[in-house]
Amino acid sequence: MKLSKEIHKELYLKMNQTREFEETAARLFVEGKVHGTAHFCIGEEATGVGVCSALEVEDYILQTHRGHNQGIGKNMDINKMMAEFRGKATGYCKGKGGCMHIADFSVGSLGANGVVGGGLPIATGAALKQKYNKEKNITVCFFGDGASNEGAFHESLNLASVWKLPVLFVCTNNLYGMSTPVSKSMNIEDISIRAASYGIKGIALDGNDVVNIYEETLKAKEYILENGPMLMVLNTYRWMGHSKSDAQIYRTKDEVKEWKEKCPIKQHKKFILENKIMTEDELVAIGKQAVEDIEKAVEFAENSPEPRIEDIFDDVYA
Amino acid sequence: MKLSKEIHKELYLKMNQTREFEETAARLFVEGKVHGTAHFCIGEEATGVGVCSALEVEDYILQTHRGHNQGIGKNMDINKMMAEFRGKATGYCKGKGGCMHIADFSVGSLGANGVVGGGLPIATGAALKQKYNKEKNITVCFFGDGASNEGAFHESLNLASVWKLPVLFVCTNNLYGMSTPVSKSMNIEDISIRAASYGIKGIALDGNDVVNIYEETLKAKEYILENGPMLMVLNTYRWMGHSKSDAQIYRTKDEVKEWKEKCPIKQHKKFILENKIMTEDELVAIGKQAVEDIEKAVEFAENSPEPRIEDIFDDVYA
Amino acid sequence: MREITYAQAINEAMSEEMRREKNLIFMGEDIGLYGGAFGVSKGMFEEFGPERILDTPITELAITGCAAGASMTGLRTIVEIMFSDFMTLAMEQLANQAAKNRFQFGGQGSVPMVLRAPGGSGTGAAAQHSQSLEAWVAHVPGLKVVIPSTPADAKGLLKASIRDDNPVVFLEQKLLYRVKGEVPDLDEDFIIPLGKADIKREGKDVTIITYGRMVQRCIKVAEEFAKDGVEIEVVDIRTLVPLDKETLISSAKKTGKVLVVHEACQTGGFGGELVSVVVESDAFFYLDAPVKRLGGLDVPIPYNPGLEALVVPTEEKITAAIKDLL
Amino acid sequence: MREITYAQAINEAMSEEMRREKNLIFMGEDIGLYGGAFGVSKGMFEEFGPERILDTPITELAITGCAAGASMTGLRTIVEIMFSDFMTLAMEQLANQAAKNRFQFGGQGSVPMVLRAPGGSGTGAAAQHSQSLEAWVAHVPGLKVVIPSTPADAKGLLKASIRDDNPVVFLEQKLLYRVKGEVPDLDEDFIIPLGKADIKREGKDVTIITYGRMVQRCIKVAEEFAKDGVEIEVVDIRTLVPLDKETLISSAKKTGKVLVVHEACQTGGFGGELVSVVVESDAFFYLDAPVKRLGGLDVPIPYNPGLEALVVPTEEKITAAIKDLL
Ligand SMILES: Cc1ncc(C[n+]2csc(CCOP(=O)(O)OP(=O)(O)O)c2C)c(N)n1
Ligand SMILES: Cc1ncc(C[n+]2csc(CCOP(=O)(O)OP(=O)(O)O)c2C)c(N)n1
Ligand SMILES: [Mg+2]
Ligand SMILES: [Mg+2]
Repeated sequence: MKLSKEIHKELYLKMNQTREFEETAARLFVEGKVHGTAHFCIGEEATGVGVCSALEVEDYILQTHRGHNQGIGKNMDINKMMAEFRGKATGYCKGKGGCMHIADFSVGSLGANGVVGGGLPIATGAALKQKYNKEKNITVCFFGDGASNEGAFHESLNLASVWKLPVLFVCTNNLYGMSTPVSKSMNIEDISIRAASYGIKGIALDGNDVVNIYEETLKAKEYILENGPMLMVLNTYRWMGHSKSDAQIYRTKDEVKEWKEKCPIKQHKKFILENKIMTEDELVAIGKQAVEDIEKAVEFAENSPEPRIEDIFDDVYA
Repeated sequence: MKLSKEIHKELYLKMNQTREFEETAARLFVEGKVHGTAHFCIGEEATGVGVCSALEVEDYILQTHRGHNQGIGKNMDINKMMAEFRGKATGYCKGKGGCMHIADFSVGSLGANGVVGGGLPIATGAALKQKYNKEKNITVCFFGDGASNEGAFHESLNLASVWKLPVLFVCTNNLYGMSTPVSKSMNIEDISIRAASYGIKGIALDGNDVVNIYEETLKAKEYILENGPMLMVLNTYRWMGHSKSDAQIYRTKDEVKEWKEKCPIKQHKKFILENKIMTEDELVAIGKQAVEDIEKAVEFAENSPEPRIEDIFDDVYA
Repeated sequence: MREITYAQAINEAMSEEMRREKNLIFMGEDIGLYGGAFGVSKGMFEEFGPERILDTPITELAITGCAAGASMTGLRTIVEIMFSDFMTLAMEQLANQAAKNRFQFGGQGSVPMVLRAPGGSGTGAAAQHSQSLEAWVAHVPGLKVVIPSTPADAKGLLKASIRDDNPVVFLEQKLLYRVKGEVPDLDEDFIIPLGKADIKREGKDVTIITYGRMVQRCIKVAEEFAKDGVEIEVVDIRTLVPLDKETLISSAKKTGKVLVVHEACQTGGFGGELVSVVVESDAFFYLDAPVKRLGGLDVPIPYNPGLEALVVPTEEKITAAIKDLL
Repeated sequence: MREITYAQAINEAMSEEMRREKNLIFMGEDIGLYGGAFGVSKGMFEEFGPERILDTPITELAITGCAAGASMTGLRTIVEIMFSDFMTLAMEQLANQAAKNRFQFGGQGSVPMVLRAPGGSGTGAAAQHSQSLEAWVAHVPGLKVVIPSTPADAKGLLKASIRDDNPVVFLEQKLLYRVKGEVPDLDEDFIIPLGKADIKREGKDVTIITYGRMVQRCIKVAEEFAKDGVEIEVVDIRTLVPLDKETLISSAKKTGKVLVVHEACQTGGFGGELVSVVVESDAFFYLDAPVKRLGGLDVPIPYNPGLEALVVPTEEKITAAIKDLL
């Protein structure tokens, strides 16, 4: 498979937007402009961006609490994302959800989830609807290594398998669930072997190789529409702490440094240059665009109104 | 391994007691002496009897809703079992639990469970206590094929594995969860492969071969005390309906007939006679004893008082 | 009018709605060929086939979330939880996801699903198969909660629940499944809107506010009192959320004496809400006796049939409570 | 007396009990080296080691059941659920198993476990991390339920909970973790028995019955009213189950005016129970105004800090409610 220049551009831009979005978000915390918490995916950009860019609007995704890459990958509006992060009325959820609940049904995102593993059962339902309507689309469910120990993982993969539902289960294994290393939360090394319990296919990929993730997602979609669900494990690493407040005493600086060398953006850049897909200048321009996009989003959010308490009962019931 | 005559006697007696107990219980329903429901394990006697007879008092078991074989296997008092089934004050649970909640802490039964998969998490806790106290005993958790699709299965096996807890997970695969055949509730044929998801050992055995089950349990206990948890799948079949009221339209009479031929009691008898461990007469005598034991239990229960409403608040709190 | 059972009424409601709405599906454990643990869905698999009547593995969390996901994306779903006690396994998807999704996503999407589950004691199934957990779900904004007491209510309210665009928890009463009652003819599109209490018996001396299987019991007691000239009004709230406060309050004002009855354990039960609604309102000034609650004893449901019958409000206890009020 | 935070008080209670009882263990997600999501268990891993302080996978159902199983067989356990919202995943083991085992087994064994979980809003964590679910657990016979409002109460009540032979749900208040208060010296074996309400402020004109983080807020309002000569009594129930009815009732009799305040959504909240306890008693005859409830709005907790602050009882709303009563 050889990806077009357009695709590379898209992937590179989205990864840069994601990183810029999060670095900016982190700064906004420091500036005291946001309350609550956030979970950053810096270092993991290739996972959500690679998978979601390979999807169509009609494919659904279920995002995690660490899902800015997933949302940007699925073409969510960055202004509305930032506004939601700031709790503004113009945000995706009118300021009611915050960054743990960002969703955009219009691009196929059925929402980020604050509950570890919370999206898994929902994904089976979205896929059931696709199957019921004989759509040629799939549902992609993101979740972490930690989530794969929840009962919801087991029940959802089993149900999807029994009903042959078109779900791609994507486990972003970043080696930790909060402070708990995978080695202490499960007794296996390759999470993809769990697929066997459900009689479905499981694969494990380098989670920092956006090109390969993109390609494998295209293949997975085809496979799934034919054969039913599949488990894709993306091995990656989170550079920042688990959430805003995390002293990270559970891992070494060396480990973090090692993984920073495997930076997915840097890797993609190298690939692009080596294969002469774009020039250094072109890439710099994309990087700049990402920065501008986020600046605009910050401004949009800053100038947006707060939600009003008078509207609080809206949306409790349809 | 060659089992002693005593052991064979015990196994044969307990299987006969179980069958007699249940056939009698079924009759008591017809006679209107019991309200509620019951789940019979006729055809599956070898599972609970084989496993539990290989255990010591200090080994714990968690029983299922279909667990008369497990209780009798663990040397529960048949009088108190029958009295509980009749809801009498002399029953194991003073008539408060009924046959879905029979328990005898004094022989190591931590109780039958009305919730499918409900015993699994509890088993990890009992085993944790054993490990904490450096006991040389294990906890055996019974559950069905259907239960292995519950989140509790996944979470409990994973936890037990991570903590290397001394648990033997025993799945009695009787091919159906209520009306739902295994083929429709999971996409695998051998449930024991699910052990791999937790990095633990899994084995599948003929669930109607009481001798082999007994022997394998002894081995499993040794293995577990050394290496941590293990999954043992016992493939068997339930002859009766799921519970009292079941028209059994989901399976064929031929299938039932086929399995009746594999009757665990008949098989054991054949083994005993072929290996000249006991004579036909001896076996008949054991069968008679089983009948008498149950008759006595019926009488005991019949003559026992009902619990009094005045005592209802006892046991809500310790 | 023809008489059918409560179970049949539920079956009819589901079947009729499935006929008119092709996007409606129904899932649960053993609901297909087997017809459901209580036989409620008998015949539906044959009529609607395996694509719309989905037998599931034993996996309450997943099927509840599956229903929510399908409903969020365009289907309408009914999910049956075999005993309401097993909602305990599904509360995450029900309370955190189905109930909150619309709000937390700022109004994007809705979750038109009905979670049906039978509750209550009296079948000898003991502590883990006999609970009445309506108070839990009534405390979760985003959910609606219905408990019908007659076949007609079951049918009309279930049809309304299925057409509702929100997640509705529809709690059936095991002991009513075989009870018969008058239900409008099949060709009528018989709907009872959610949020309307029903005065099942008019009276002027005392108000009983109740729901579910206690309704008939209260009516029976009321009829006994009527012989002595005491006219008890029996108000069946039918839907706990939304609650028809007006009807409760105006009945309380009329009679000045209120007894709240439910099967669920009294402490923390929905009775507290009902009492509060009355005493917080101006009905307070019309009350000439303390409002009384009569709930189940605060114990798990025991197996023994004699005990089991006595831990919930009996006719005797209801009678005594009314006498206290008079 | 020395002052420590609510979080430290909880840490001290656990640590002291672990020192005196070798059979006590503590498990939860990230409670070890990390010290817990809210830092409550900082230092405990270092002191008690990995055999007694058990970091678990993310698996709420299993760890709740694991604690129950260990407690049934001879250990005593504390299990931390990182946010009380995730009790939704554990309700089966908590309500069907831990709460009912003793009863359904006819008194065999007991389940001395404490499930600790922080509840409440105010941290900007939105709908799935901010609930107040005490009403659910208070409705389950077999469980005890505690919600402390001060560091001293947290310490004394947690020690009592750990020594209790029953499953106790100990609901902490996120927003109180960093709040300081006086707590008796370390060498005192400071225990507050479960089931005793505490009059946090005496008064004769109005009674506020409340608990958790609303206690301080109510006291503040009371102090404002005191400036105008209105003396409000603030009763902190502290334990929902068992409930100290006597103290509530006698305060209501004394003042004749009652306001119930809690953060949880009003509908179906524990406030209904509190109102009922008062109006069912002879305090009814002493009331000169309808009992009022002030709970949270019936909405999921919104993310925006402005909205979030306004969906729970504010000082303004409490003040207005008191004025209504006067
Ligand atoms: C059911 C549940 N339990 C615990 C938490 C608290 N929590 C939030 S994120 C997290 C770690 C999740 O680990 P993983 O699934 O690997 O995702 P990651 O954060 O590494 O992306 C935890 C424990 C939660 N949100 N939901
Ligand atoms: C959580 C839960 N869901 C559903 C039920 C109803 N139920 C009781 S037994 C049973 C079938 C269980 O199947 P399996 O685990 O294979 O055990 P078996 O009955 O075949 O011995 C079902 C669905 C239940 N008791 N608990
Ligand atoms: Mg992770
Ligand atoms: Mg089975």
